[in-house]
Amino acid sequence: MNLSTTINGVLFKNPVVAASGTFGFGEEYNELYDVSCLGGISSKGLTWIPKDGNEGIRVYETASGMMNSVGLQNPGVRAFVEEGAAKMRRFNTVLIANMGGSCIDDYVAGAELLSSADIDMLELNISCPNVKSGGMAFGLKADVAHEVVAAVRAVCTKPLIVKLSPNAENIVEMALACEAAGADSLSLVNTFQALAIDIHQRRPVFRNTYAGLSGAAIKPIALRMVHSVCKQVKVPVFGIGGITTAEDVLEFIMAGATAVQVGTANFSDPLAGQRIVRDLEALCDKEGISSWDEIRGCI
Amino acid sequence: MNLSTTINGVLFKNPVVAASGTFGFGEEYNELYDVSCLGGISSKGLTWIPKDGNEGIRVYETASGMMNSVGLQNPGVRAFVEEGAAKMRRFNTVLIANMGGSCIDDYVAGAELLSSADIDMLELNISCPNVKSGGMAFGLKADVAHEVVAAVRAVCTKPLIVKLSPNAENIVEMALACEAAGADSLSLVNTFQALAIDIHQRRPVFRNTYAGLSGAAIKPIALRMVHSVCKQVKVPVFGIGGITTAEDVLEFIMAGATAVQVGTANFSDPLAGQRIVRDLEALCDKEGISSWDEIRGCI
Amino acid sequence: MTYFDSKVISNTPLTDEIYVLVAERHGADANAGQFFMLKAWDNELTLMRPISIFKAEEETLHFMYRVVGRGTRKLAELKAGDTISLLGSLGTGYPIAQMKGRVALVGGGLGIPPLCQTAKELTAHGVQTDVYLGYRDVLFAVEEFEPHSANIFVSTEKGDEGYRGFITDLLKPEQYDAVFTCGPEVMMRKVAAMCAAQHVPCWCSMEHRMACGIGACLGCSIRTADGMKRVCKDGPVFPANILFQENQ
Amino acid sequence: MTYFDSKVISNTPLTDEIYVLVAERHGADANAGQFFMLKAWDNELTLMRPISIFKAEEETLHFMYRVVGRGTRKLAELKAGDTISLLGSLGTGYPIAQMKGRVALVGGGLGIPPLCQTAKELTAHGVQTDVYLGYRDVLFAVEEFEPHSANIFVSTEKGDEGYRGFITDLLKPEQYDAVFTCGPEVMMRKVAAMCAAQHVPCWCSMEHRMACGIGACLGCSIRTADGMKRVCKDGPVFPANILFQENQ
Ligand SMILES: Cc1cc2nc3c(=O)[nH]c(=O)nc-3n(C[C@H](O)[C@H](O)[C@H](O)COP(=O)(O)OP(=O)(O)OC[C@H]3O[C@@H](n4cnc5c(N)ncnc54)[C@H](O)[C@@H]3O)c2cc1C
Ligand SMILES: Cc1cc2nc3c(=O)[nH]c(=O)nc-3n(C[C@H](O)[C@H](O)[C@H](O)COP(=O)(O)OP(=O)(O)OC[C@H]3O[C@@H](n4cnc5c(N)ncnc54)[C@H](O)[C@@H]3O)c2cc1C
Ligand SMILES: Cc1cc2nc3c(=O)[nH]c(=O)nc-3n(C[C@H](O)[C@H](O)[C@H](O)COP(=O)(O)O)c2cc1C
Ligand SMILES: Cc1cc2nc3c(=O)[nH]c(=O)nc-3n(C[C@H](O)[C@H](O)[C@H](O)COP(=O)(O)O)c2cc1C
Ligand code: FES
Ligand code: FES
Repeated sequence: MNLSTTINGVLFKNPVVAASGTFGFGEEYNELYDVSCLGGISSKGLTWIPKDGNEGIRVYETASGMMNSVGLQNPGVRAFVEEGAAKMRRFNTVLIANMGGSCIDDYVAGAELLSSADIDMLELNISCPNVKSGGMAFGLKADVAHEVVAAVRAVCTKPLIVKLSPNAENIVEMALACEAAGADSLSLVNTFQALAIDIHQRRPVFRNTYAGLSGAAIKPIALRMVHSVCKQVKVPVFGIGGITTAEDVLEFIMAGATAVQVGTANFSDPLAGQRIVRDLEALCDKEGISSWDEIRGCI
Repeated sequence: MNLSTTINGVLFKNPVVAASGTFGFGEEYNELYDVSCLGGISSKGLTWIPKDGNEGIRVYETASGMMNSVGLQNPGVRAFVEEGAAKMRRFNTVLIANMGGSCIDDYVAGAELLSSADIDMLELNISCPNVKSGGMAFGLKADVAHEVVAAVRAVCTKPLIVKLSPNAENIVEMALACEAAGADSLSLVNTFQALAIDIHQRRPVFRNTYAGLSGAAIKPIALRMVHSVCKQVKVPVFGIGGITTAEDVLEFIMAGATAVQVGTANFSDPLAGQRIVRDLEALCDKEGISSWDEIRGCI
Repeated sequence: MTYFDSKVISNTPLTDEIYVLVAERHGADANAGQFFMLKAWDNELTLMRPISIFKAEEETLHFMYRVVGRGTRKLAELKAGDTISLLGSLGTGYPIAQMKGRVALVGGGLGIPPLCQTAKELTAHGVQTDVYLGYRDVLFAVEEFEPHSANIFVSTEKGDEGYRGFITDLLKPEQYDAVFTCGPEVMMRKVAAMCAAQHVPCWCSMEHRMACGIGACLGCSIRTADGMKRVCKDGPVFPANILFQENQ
Repeated sequence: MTYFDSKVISNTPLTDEIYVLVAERHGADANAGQFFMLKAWDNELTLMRPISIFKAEEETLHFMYRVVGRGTRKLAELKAGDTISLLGSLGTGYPIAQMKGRVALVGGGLGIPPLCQTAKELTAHGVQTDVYLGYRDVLFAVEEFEPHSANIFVSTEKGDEGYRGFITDLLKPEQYDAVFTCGPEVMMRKVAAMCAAQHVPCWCSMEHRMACGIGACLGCSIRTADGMKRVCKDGPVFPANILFQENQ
């Protein structure tokens, strides 16, 4: 079967995209396998102002998952546009620039600059704390999300993916608000806010107390969220959360996703991206699937 | 160290309680070990009208967790009051009657009858779908929860625990609303709404499409929710979610819980309750903890 | 019922995917048609796995299982000397004590192993036991029935060995005082219907996903004519007349 | 850097909790101070575990590790013939090529094993190598250094063997052209401070929790005088003068 799929006019050779923050800008994993075999790569999250990220422990293993508090360490949008994008372009795959931010002005400035860059899509990560409204994340309340998405939409000339947080108060309302504000597609989920405690030290493992949970542990919840969002929105959806195997990819597509992103699995198996793409082809044959349309959203 | 703890005037010999729905009424596990070693037992969820529960697959394994859709199969409050409670009373431990419902009248009727029974506490599970408001669970919106808790409070003469759903739009607001409505204590979390798909059959594994995720996979999220709730409420909290070891118990207590409940771990290790109690004693010694007050909510 | 760590004595492949695991019994109960929950991992899997008693010897328990997923794959990796956790014996088995005369055992696929212990107990109880074993293609365990059976009938779907077709084609329920069956639900439904037509009592062994295995979680409940029943505790063996609506 | 399945050749306990794992090399690169990510499970654990190169032989890689948690406990269960997945070699090791004259290696605890390969490469490069090994109580691996060291100094905290006290008590940085250190951070800080005082260049090998191990996730970044650095890629070995603020 032809694994390709089109989202917002962009052709993906297959629906398997490397998730933001887990794959850098593709360079390191390209030393292990040809990352051009992937459907796409979502870049490390970029912010308008370069960031050093968080102090202390940044990654921590949990049952079938992990927590991270990298804190968006990145060289900034400008450095990416000047250097990073061209390097990523060497890979024959869809380039998605992932962008975070902590105030609307920065999001808008970043989106404007990225619109001029040689990228295929912009993925707006609205899970970050909104410094101007007391650290409450944009990604929790639908009206706040609507505002930032609309502002970015106004300046963004690339197809705009909005990446949703599973911590949103109501994921479906959130999705509808982003769609209404002009998102061309949605991706979900980002990490779940979680806590780990070092009982010997009697303090949180992470400096910021809370950190983001990802990996196979969250898959069943992520799949439910993707399903309920896909039932309500018209825009295409990238399913994300604990995807580790080709079987997982089919689950997300049957739940309504058009493509998926693979994050934590890259750490458990450095060849995960390549393996999932290969297995997917064989699995579709085995399951007698002849086109994505046949199964997308079938449940 | 003395492991005992008091909640709402009820003395628990230790903070380890068997979680509702995973331990029946204690009888079966009592064939494996003396369940009187536990701090308490929360009964299978009772409803005013006896229920047969859901059809089809009811339990399904996931990465470090499981999903269930038992659907509150139970003999009804009346049968419990007439027979079950006396049987449970043979165990020398705190008896908690867990009650679910799908409309306020049933909750109130159940609470009234249970108030007359020989139980120590009533645990109100507000995660069930509210049939009168279109199946939307009482446990999602704080104002709906306030209404049901206040109604039950008015008739309930036992200490009232309100059990929160992690699917609540805002777990802290939910907790505050329940506290304001008269909850004597809170327990959290119940299961996370989740989805699994049988890709061969191209349909959901569960008849009701969604089912509840529990087990070690959810622990980091549950711990975060317990922590943020404990920072805001004054009533004591039972921490629940993926607790498998004595170390996990300490994490929840350091996050602010006064006691904990153990669910899915009973399935992975049928002696889990007994083991955790034993290990907890040794662990507190090892960590130099001399009273629960010393560590409760220390982070 | 006890929960104990047991040493693996052997774990032998019978075919590509079917293994026999022998483990120390430690004095555990074990009756025909009952099962154990098995665990051969720490935290890798959440739930224990239900496997029927294939044979209960003085000092050992024998389990025959097919590798179908992660849990049974882990079981297949066990070596002599390894430790396995066993919870059991569990559930309600076949009603051996109330049997007399002639009983037919009808097994299909991995429904066959539990009938071995059943044949043994029936024979010991003085009941003449005929065994009907339906296979897809490769036979297994037939010789295990020889000491405990008056007659053994075998079928394969394409006739590779024994009768070609379904084992139910060979069964004449009217020749028996009772029929015990274990195997795929379609087969058991067929057997139950044939027995019902001849007014021969029939017992079936049901499968359902399980969490606790001891009757506490209601994860394995099924609807019967006699109300909701727990496969792990009230079953896995049930009288056919409460099971399949078409025969009620 | 490659990711490959390798056969375990041996896995031998040296002490109660310290093991040496020998696995096939499959032509992988391996330089002093570099490490591999190891995986000896399917899905049981999420992350691979970073372990330094203890010795790189023609056909084999040797890792020395202490059992401290679930991952290393799984490693300890490996037997000859088992398969392990290896990702490496990873990171930036010690700057062997630019060394000359005399170099001191100062190791503490499980910081000692990587210095073995380092001593070997330095000696092969014609550098005189003195080795300072600090132990808590039980010695291990000392004999491994003999072929590759001019002098070996040993200490234990309570004097069970060798000098009684900290290994840093024995070090005189001014005798060396450079000092390489690996071990607990307090020890490395001390070594770095002593070197800074004598203007002797010093390199330290850092530890940090890792997810990808290859530089992609920024999970192991640390703040240095030279900006944020990835321990897994830019390190684990860094010049001491960018690491510890007190010496900058
Ligand atoms: C009472 C009883 C007795 C059984 N006796 C035998 C036996 O003697 N020999 C044998 O080969 N098999 C037997 N089975 C089936 C056996 O339990 C499953 O094949 C096994 O649990 C599959 O586990 P897995 O991890 O390999 O498969 P997976 O599909 O990965 O298992 C995932 C989950 O589904 C459950 N599951 C999957 N298939 C079944 C099934 N058919 N029945 C119940 N739960 C299932 C597992 O227990 C596990 O919780 C019996 C089942 C029951 C209920
Ligand atoms: C570059 C590098 C080289 C190392 N070389 C060696 C060596 O040669 N021999 C040796 O015994 N140990 C070495 N370590 C430490 C070793 O990685 C940890 O002891 C090991 O990961 C612990 O895993 P666990 O599952 O047993 O412990 P757990 O505490 O259960 O591990 C939980 C998580 O924390 C991480 N973690 C725990 N301790 C450490 C640590 N000290 N450093 C980094 N991550 C940690 C684990 O990798 C895992 O992700 C090295 C660490 C690094 C970063
Ligand atoms: C170490 C790490 C860093 C991440 N950084 C980002 C980021 O910069 N921007 C973003 O949108 N998501 C980020 N994520 C979230 C992932 O892209 C993904 O949404 C999440 O991990 C769930 O998918 P998974 O379970 O497959 O990992 C990060 C995740 C991890 C584990
Ligand atoms: C099989 C099963 C049945 C459950 N039934 C109930 C119930 O009747 N009432 C209730 O309040 N919670 C019920 N729960 C939720 C548990 O009490 C607990 O809140 C949840 O499983 C999280 O804890 P755990 O991760 O330790 O299992 C059930 C959970 C499981 C797994
Ligand atoms: S599996 Fe728990 S009641 Fe049967
Ligand atoms: S561990 Fe991922 S960058 Fe170092």
